[in-house]
Amino acid sequence: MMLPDPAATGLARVRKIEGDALGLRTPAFAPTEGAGDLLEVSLGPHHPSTHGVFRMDVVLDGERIVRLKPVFGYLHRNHEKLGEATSYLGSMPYTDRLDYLNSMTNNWAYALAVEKLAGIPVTERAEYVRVVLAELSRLLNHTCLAGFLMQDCGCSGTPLMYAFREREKILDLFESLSGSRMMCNVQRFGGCRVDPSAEWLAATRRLVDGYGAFLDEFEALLSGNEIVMARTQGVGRLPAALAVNAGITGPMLRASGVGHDLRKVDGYGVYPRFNFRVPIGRDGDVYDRYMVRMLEMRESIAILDQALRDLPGGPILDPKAKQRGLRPKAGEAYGRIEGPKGEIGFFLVSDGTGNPTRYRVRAPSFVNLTVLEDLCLGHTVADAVIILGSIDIVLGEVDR
Amino acid sequence: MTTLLAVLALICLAPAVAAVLVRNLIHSALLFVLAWLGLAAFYLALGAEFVAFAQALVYVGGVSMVALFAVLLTRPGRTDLLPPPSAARAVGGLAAVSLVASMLASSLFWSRLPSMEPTAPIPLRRLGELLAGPYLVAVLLVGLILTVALIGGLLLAAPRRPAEGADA
Amino acid sequence: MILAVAPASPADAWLERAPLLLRDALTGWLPDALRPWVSALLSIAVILGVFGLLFAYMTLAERKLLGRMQNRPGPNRTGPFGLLQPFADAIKALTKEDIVPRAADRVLHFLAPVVLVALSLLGLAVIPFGRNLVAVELEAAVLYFFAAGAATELSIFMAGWASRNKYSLLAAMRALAQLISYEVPLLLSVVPVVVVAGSLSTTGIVAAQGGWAAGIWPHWHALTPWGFSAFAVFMIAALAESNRSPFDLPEAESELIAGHLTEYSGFKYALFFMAEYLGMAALSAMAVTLFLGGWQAPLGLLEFVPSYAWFGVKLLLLLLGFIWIRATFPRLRIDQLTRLSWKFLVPLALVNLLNGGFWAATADWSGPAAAVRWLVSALLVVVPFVALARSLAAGYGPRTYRYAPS
Amino acid sequence: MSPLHLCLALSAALFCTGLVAVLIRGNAILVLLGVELMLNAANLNFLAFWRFGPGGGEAGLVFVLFSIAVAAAEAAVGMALVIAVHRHLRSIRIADANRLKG
Repeated sequence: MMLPDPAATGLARVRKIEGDALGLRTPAFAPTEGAGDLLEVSLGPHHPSTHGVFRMDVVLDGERIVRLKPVFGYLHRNHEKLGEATSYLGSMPYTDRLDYLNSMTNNWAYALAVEKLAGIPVTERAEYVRVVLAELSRLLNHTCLAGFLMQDCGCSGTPLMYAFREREKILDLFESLSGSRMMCNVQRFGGCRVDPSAEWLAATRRLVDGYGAFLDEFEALLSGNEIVMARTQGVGRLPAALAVNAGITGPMLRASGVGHDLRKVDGYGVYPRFNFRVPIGRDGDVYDRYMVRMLEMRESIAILDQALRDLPGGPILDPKAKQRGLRPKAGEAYGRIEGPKGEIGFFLVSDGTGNPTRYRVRAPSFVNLTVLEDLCLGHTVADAVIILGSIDIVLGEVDR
Repeated sequence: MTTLLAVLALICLAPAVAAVLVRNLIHSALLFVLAWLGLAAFYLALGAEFVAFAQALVYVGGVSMVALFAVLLTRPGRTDLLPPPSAARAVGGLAAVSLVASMLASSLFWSRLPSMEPTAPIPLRRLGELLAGPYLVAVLLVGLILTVALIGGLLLAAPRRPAEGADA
Repeated sequence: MILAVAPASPADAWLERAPLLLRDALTGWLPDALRPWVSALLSIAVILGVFGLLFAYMTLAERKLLGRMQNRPGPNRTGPFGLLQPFADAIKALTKEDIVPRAADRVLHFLAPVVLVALSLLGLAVIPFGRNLVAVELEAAVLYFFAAGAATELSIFMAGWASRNKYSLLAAMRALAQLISYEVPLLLSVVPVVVVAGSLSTTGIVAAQGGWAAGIWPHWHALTPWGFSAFAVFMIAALAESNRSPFDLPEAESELIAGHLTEYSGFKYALFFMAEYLGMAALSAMAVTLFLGGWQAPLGLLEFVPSYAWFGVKLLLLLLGFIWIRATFPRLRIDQLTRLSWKFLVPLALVNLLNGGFWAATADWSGPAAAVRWLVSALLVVVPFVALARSLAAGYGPRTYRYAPS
Repeated sequence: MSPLHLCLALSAALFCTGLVAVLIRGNAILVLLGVELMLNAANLNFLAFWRFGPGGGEAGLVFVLFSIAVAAAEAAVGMALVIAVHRHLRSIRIADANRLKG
């Protein structure tokens, strides 16, 4: 089943009508009266800056965008239907492949949903390890995003290479823990599959201690750069009301000035035990989205610091917790966490058999992408590229 | 001298004629550029070094760019140009041909002008002195005209956008 | 016993005269009528050879340096330290299939890179690479240089338009807008040099920068307030003219794929690449000539080093600057690009014109008056710069961030 | 043929080419370029008489410089007009722009 084009479906239209009623939608940019012909350009699916196979059908007046239609589904692979045909444990590795940068958080959200559904308690140590892995994943995601965003701004590789240097370090940690760099498949119902060794924890501690210096270096190069500021400030402004209305979550919502963070709101796992802050932006433009992520990384470092300090001993996984052949009682559950890209949630309905009868993913990349046209209208092609970059999508998650 | 000039004259004339005849608007504009470059070479051969470079700079770097920009901004289609009504074309062509004939004839055959010995080229410094001395008023006037033209061009071509304070 | 006597003037040193001696040795046996032609051909061959090699190794240097600045080694497999990489690239480019889109304007598609390379080479003819080392001595050499360079963006337009690709078309429009915008400050920044040096010929301008104030401060134009300002404007405009980052909008790979280069492959692509580097080298060479004293040594003590070596060192430094800038900055947007030119560089260059006139008029001030002269000139640079920069940067700046109340 | 006569002949030919462009091409941009060509032809005459004419002709050379400058201004204004007309009428054919009222 191909995902229908959002502009043609009720979903997108309802949201837009609501937006209009509130006077929120960006007014369609009026082409200059009597100007030359409009130019239709298909940005993608093989465009270098669409972060995967994604297409934007844009109509240009000169270089200004008059209309923009996102087209996706090139990477669709029946994830949700597969989930309904697979056992609960069997779906775990599939979730790795949603947002393939953040298998750790995908795993956790899925595990959370199943644990809710089946009422499985999680061991203390595993809760802490989950926090460590999720925050490492957040560092990795935001670092990559910043690098890609700067590449989209036209830096010839330097920030991206800096970012990838750090990403490699985190991936090395993931690999030594789980055996895989990106598709980690670490979480189990009630705990984690593997227990981090003392050496692994020491290596993580070293990484965390050094990460602040990397962020300082990166920000010294870019955050105050005149060209970066000129390119990103005031571009792709997302008003808070539209953001809430459209269901935007994650750093993108917080950049618009809404202090909504599931780690605080839901307080899932052991997050209430940690001391951290939630940075919010004011203008909701590309620069705010970039800076909010940079500041979030500093908070992640603080969380990691505390989690590594307080990490308790004990089992990582209760051996009595059932993994294979899990048959939860009939019912439904929705597990959600604050992923690096926003609220990632799994909605599961059980009829008492070994497979869920309904398996639904709430993908932050997909929901955040729905406001793309509103953000881009009236801006130039170059702006559309960085606006898309600042939304932070992974096509594996958008298309599922 | 005459041979060189004749060759250059051909190099200059051929693209100009082609420019008028080709259908494609962009080709036409580019051929005009070629003709102007040929003319610059012709000036160089005449010994007017400064004028030749000025010609190249202004026509190739300025006028042609503006023209091409205008072509792109007013793009009616990828290849422009419906042929004009054939009657008009014929009349125009005939008028032009008769003009060519009469002017060539008058300038060449009935010309009483004797061909003088070429005067020495003016050194650049002398040219500067001329421009800063006797022709200073004219230089200033030309500057004024250029400024006025620039502002006028801006006003004419500026899109009348509904005032919305978008970054321009 | 023969004492080693230092030559009376650096111009007589053997190394200094070596290129001319070589030329005379090669052409001396020819009949007089042929000699100027052969020596002209010879200088063309030398320029082609030197700048061809420079191009080859600039690409390597760029890749190596970018690599080092980005924590990676850069090409290091072909030959020792990757030194043969440019030749491997050349072979690859030559043997690749030349793909022309069916809808393309074949003639223009072919002509664009050829015209571009030819025009990029033309400018080099009037650069004095050393004492008495200039291929063509022209009275209006500076004008010639810019007339020859004016058409480079024209061929980018041709390439973009002929490709029949929408990205290329956008690139063509950007190239035209960029050229129209940056030709003006480029030329305006040169005018004060011409006014002060009182010459349009490149050798004359270099000669005007000879000598040292107080024995240590070279009379280079870049080392005066007005000259520094003009040099800065010239280099920024030169970056834009040669389509280098942060002004590489026509080929912006993150927006327009490769812009006008999208539909080029193989040797034609290599020609574009070559033209970019040749254009960059030509503009840098002109900057050295106009502002950095050309082939003059920075200190009297160092005059034993031949003049062409000094020229080469300065040229390479400027080219390395181009690479460094590329590794550092993001790209501007097209409206910001044109705004930078019209609202910042052009007014700055116009004020600088006045400044240059003032400097030329006060050439005979000495003693305390000289200090006043420097002060006035410096003020004429700093005040407009601050005012213009402020208006240009209005509306954006660093921000402070709040945290959600918990 | 003497150099002077060659110059004059070329000038006449260029002038007529420009005229033909103005007369038979309906496109406003080409019309403007044709006018530029005619200006060039006039310039060529000035230069020819400066070089081969009866003496005292520095003025001819200087006049060409002014002429080139004015031609640049003319091109800028002309193209701006073309763009303005195109905005109004969505056409750059001279035949369509035959009213004073927009």
